[in-house]
Amino acid sequence: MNANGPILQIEGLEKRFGGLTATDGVTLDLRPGEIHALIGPNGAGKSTLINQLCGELAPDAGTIRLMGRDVTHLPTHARVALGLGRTFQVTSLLDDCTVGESVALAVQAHAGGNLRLWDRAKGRRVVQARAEALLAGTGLEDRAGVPSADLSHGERKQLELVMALALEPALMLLDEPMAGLGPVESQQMVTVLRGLRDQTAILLVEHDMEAVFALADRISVLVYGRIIATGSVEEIRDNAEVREAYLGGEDELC
Amino acid sequence: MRPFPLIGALVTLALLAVLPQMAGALGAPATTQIATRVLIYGIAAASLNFALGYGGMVSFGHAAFFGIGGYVVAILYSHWFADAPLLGVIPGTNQLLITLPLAVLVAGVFAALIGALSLRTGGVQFIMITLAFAQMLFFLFVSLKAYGGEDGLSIRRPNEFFGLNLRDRETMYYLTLGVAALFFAGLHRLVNSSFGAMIAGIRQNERRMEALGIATYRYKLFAFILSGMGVGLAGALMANAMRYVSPDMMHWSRSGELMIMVILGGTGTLFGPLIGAAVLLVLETWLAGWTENWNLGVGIVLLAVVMFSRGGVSALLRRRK
Amino acid sequence: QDAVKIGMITTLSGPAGYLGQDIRDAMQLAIEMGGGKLGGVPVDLVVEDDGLKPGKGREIADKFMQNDGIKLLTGIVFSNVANAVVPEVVDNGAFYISPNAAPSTLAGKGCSENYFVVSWQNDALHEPAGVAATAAGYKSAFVMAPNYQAGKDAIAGFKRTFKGEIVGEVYTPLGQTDFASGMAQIRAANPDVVYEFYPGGMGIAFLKQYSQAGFTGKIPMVLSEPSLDAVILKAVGQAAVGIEVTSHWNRDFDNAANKAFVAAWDKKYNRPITTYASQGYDTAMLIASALKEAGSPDNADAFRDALRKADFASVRGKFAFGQNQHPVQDWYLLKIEDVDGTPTAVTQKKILSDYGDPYASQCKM
Amino acid sequence: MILVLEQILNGLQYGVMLFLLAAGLTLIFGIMGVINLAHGSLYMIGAYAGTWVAAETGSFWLGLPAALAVAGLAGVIVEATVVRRLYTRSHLDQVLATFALILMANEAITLMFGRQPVFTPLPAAFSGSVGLLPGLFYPTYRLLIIAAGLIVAGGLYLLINRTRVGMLVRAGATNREMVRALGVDIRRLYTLVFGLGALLAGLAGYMTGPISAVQVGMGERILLPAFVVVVIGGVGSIRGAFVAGISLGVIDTCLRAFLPGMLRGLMPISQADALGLGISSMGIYLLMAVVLLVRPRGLFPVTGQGGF
Amino acid sequence: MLSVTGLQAAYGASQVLHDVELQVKDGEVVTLLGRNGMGKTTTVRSIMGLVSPRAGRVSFSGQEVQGRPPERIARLGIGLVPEGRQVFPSLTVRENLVATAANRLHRPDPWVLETVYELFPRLKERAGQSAGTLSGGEQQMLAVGRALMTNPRLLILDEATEGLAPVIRTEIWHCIAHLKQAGQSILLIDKNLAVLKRLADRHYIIEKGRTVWSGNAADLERDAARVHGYVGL
Ligand SMILES: Nc1ncnc2c1ncn2[C@@H]1O[C@H](COP(=O)(O)OP(=O)(O)OP(=O)(O)O)[C@@H](O)[C@H]1O
Ligand SMILES: Nc1ncnc2c1ncn2[C@@H]1O[C@H](COP(=O)(O)OP(=O)(O)OP(=O)(O)O)[C@@H](O)[C@H]1O
Ligand SMILES: [Mg+2]
Ligand SMILES: [Mg+2]
Repeated sequence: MNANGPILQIEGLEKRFGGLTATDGVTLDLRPGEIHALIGPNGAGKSTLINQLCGELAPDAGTIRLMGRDVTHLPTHARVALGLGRTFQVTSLLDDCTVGESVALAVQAHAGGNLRLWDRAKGRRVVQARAEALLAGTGLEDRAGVPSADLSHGERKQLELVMALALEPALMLLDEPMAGLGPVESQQMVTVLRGLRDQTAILLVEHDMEAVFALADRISVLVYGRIIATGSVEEIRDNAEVREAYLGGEDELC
Repeated sequence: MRPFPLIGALVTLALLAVLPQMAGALGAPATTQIATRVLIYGIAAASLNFALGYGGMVSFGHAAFFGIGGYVVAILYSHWFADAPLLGVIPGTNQLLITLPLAVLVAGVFAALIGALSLRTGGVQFIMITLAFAQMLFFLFVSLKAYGGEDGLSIRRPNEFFGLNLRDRETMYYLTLGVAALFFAGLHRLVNSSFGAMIAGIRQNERRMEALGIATYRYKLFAFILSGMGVGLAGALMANAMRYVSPDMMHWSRSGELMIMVILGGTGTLFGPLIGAAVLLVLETWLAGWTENWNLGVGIVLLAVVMFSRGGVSALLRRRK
Repeated sequence: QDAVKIGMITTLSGPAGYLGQDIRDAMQLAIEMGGGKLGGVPVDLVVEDDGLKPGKGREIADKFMQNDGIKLLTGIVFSNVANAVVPEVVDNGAFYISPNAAPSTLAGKGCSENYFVVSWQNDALHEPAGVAATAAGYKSAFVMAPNYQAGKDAIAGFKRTFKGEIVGEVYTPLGQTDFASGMAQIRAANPDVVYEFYPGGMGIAFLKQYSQAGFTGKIPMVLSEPSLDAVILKAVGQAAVGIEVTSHWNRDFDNAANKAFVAAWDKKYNRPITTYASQGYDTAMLIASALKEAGSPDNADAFRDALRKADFASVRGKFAFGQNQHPVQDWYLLKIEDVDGTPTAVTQKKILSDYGDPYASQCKM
Repeated sequence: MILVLEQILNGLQYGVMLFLLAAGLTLIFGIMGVINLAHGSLYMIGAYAGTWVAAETGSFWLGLPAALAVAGLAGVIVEATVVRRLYTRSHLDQVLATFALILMANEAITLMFGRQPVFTPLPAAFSGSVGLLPGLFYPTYRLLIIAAGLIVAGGLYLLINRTRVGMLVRAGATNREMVRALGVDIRRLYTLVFGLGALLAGLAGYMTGPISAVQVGMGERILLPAFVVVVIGGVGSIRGAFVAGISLGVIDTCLRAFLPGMLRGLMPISQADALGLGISSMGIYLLMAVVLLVRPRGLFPVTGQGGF
Repeated sequence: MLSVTGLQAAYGASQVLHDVELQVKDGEVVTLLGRNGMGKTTTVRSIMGLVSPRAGRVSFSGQEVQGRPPERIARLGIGLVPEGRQVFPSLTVRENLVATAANRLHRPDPWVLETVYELFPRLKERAGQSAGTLSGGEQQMLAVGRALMTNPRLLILDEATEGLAPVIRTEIWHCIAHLKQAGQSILLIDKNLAVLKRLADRHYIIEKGRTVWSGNAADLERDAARVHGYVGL
């Protein structure tokens, strides 16, 4: 693999649900370390695209390459092994586990040795230490003993991200990480994501434009399953088509 | 996962160790056999619980492995007794050290086959497809006239094990107790192992675990096989304790019974299933000796346990403390 | 004198519960008629339900023998329970006297000197039907049974003695009670006679559907006793008229013992009297004869010798044990006739005398 | 040819019976999220109640409303006293509780009616056979069962898919709390649905009375095939239960009737019989396994269903 | 119309609400602000009877409703758009809308299917699709439409604009402004303070389960520093 080659390459991806083309010939790439925002109206096919990238949905046509490897037909876990991490739009957590246990489990999943039948999972020092390190400094630090099911909406979002980060992914697919976060938490999240820039590339789906404009290196706009524009923050902000289809008036309520 | 209640387990073990003497002193020597049966069912139920409570795989077909474990012992015995090798090549045997591991192994093979197919489904469909495979095996054994069909197969002499007389009910009890102690220690390690942690995660949210890079199907299958092997072990012990096997061992209502024991005792707990087995068997024995409408009593007690406790008898016990 | 305890393991719950109930009630009746005694010895009948589970039966047997020190057991209805219980009982030196179940595994090489059967041997139960069908001159037969061991044994038994041609052989899944598909096959095969083995509720369903299909009175049936016992007959009613049944006992048998038994039963219980009940009663009478002689099963040798003699007045008339301690007895042909509006089994004639079973010769004692 | 037609009719009748039971199960099990093992007991209760009334009054037709009423009422009582508290509990708790109900129902029936099987008389008008085609005579009563089943199927389909009650029931299956927060008294609704399911079971139980025996334990025997139908059809789908019930009935009947004969053409008779027998007694399970392996969620999966 | 005083609530052993005070008058738009996990959603759930309050009073339309089952509270005229949408996944869009529709208060111009479709044309396009397969934003619209179809006196929106595209968000704000003009009382939970400031009549701030601040837009300006401390901005 070429060190500077794209980390993710999507070519001519298509997905149809009955008569509806949810993904319509999407071609897109992500460079290492880049934060690439994917925006678009509701129902444009963003989550559908993410689901195809991570292997939960099989595309009808097109190819997906991860670090140069064709992964179009690989199952989710195999893609994760290649360095893919994700969060879910509707949070998807381990409800009986505490925050600490959840993170430790994610760390362990990444660390391997998962088929050991005769050790003590809780006794794996390296795993526990890394889990603690991951939690340190996040808003969840003092919630480590709380069962995931008892978290508030915003906290669940944060936990999702921490679990994804535990995999040390080379590419992260984030589906609306800011949704449900308050202004303060949103700010924190922006800072966290910015800090990740060197470690991983990010495909960010988000409706919070403030965050998108603050973070994105490039933005692609998806409308009716099709990419109508890709460019820098300024280019997109000034794109008339995008404004009309997505951004609307500068101010939300005049 | 709570810490291993080591002291409690040791005390229980000590009590169990003197049970035959106490039973004799109290004039109820048959208690020893009931206890043997409780331990065997406890192993089976705890093993099912590994798939069901820890792994979230609600199998309604585990009696199949119970029956297979039993039939391995019985079939090997019958070939040894008749001095006619199985299929003309495999010699029969009555050595416990061979039959027990072999029963576990064969149960594992069947679990692998059934699991590999069944795990393609989930939820209620999984319950029903495991039931379906178990029923097919049930009908297979019902129609195997060579091995007694519906009427089953008697084992006039139990297996040999270091010159011990397993016909003797106390010897059989201690053997079972030993196996059970090892089994539960092993199970405890297993559920707290790295693999156990993965299985617990998969139970809670398979999609999430897949996104963490875990090939969940393989893990579930492996857990299902381990669980089937444990039940096979119990079946093999039962064949020796009862000196008899029949397709009844793999009837769907036996699967149901194992499940009831698990739920009654507490799903996802280490000793819950053992407690459940004890409660159910003792309750049945006690009520049946008391009234011929004992099923009514069993029904009422079971219903009361579900209605008034969450997490079965072991949850009730815990709350007491 | 202490009462001799008799342990009874039988099936009381589930669809087959009425079989165990009849056996138990008949034994209790016999004890009551003896004033709480059998053969002059006070007895205490302890009954437990095995729920048709072999494991449960074994558990009860253990409890009876070890906790209660019971030396004499009886009561089992089904072969699989018997297979699990009987070896354990006899290996412990206790006696087992069967009022019903008699699997072949325990009749031949697996026989035991402490194991007696009062009813019949499984195979011998069905052979008389074949004999009767042949004697009636039927040339072709259609046979049907549930798909399990007892069903296959029944068909095998019939086929062994039936000399005509089998034009159809159908096995249905155990427990199924819709026989429409079989009926269609019977219609297509158009046999001289139909033989089926469906005990209990299945039998009721079969005969009802047989009549609904329009076969009653057109295609005759020859059955063995379990497929048309008194309970089935009562439920099926007119639809059973004309059917022939082979049995070793019938309500109308003309001997003193039977008359006393029937009268006492009718007085006490408000329900039909089945062969199972007659077997239970005979079991009690056999025990009575042995107790009278030996006093208690504790005197094992004397008790066993007394049992072997079978010196009691059987409701069947004649009764004796063969080499393997299974009965050697006469078989009769009954016919269901409409007696004053009530379908009743009426004894026609004896078809087999001193009939034993094929396993006796394999039994070495 | 006639034989084939007759067997298909037989299959249809068996299938309709399965459907009547499966419909209630799938309503309760799929839509309300409750695994009700005691459904077979409601079937038995309906059969006993109807049979008793029919025997007392001598009229088959008076037994029918009695069967429906008693089974429905039993359903309502069971829901209000036991099942209602289990909606929020795990399926395993439901299994245990309804299993307990089976034990209790069986014993209660034994105490009330004794152990002897009882029998429902046929209505006089339906006791014979009719000629459908030259050479094809078919019991009228079985035709009645088929007709009753088809009518119930149609009615249920409309109820669930075309009415607001149906929508609410389905909505409540996935999110009870939200339905309540929108102002619907879902508890009463569920009690009614449970009662309806029970009533259908009672209908099935009473209808089988005249062709088979009414006895303790009759419920458990039919429970498994009914569950098989529910699962093959797709949990929660009335349409699925109908299609699966009918196809299972027909396929099962025809397999049993014709498979041994067909196999005899291919191999020695004894082998053919053994194989044919084996396959046909495993029949419904084999079918279910095959269907689930090809379509893991059944023939008509209900979308958005939470699963186990 | 709605008045909450001294409300306390807990999940099991952990108390989440300690002392919540809140009032919504007829025709008012009121917001509930606070950072993540402070108890906003729990407050709403307690009002609706989905969580039973430990102490305190909730009265609606002059009736005390605490401790009543949720359906009876809802029937008095509260329409809820819950956090996380919670549409009925196995029903179609149309069925979601009509299943619980009602006009219990006999409004002269009630919300009906057509008017909701007018408000969200996207829903009309998807009318026959099962709601579980809708995109996140479509589900959100559906949840709002569903609540409107019950024609409530008080509409409660818990993060109703979460996950919506800016254009749609704007639309929803317009819609809320429109509803407000029509005299609809609304209790709003949202993080978009800039809009709320202009839209709402009064604001409440919850901090760790207590109402710690309340006031109107002018108060908000005045106490900017304190408010900032509570909600961050
Ligand atoms: N399984 C499915 N069957 C039918 N249609 C589907 C399915 N999944 C998604 N869709 C449709 O595909 C379109 C794209 O959905 P998707 O969830 O990808 O949108 P999105 O861009 O993520 O929107 P949002 O920003 O609102 O989350 C939507 O119109 C949705 O209704
Ligand atoms: N079902 C539950 N069980 C236990 N604790 C819960 C539960 N739901 C919420 N909590 C806890 O109650 C507190 C308040 O939660 P709530 O959802 O009301 O907050 P919120 O203000 O709505 O937050 P957000 O803005 O993140 O939605 C949180 O600390 C949360 O962890
Ligand atoms: Mg989306
Ligand atoms: Mg909230």
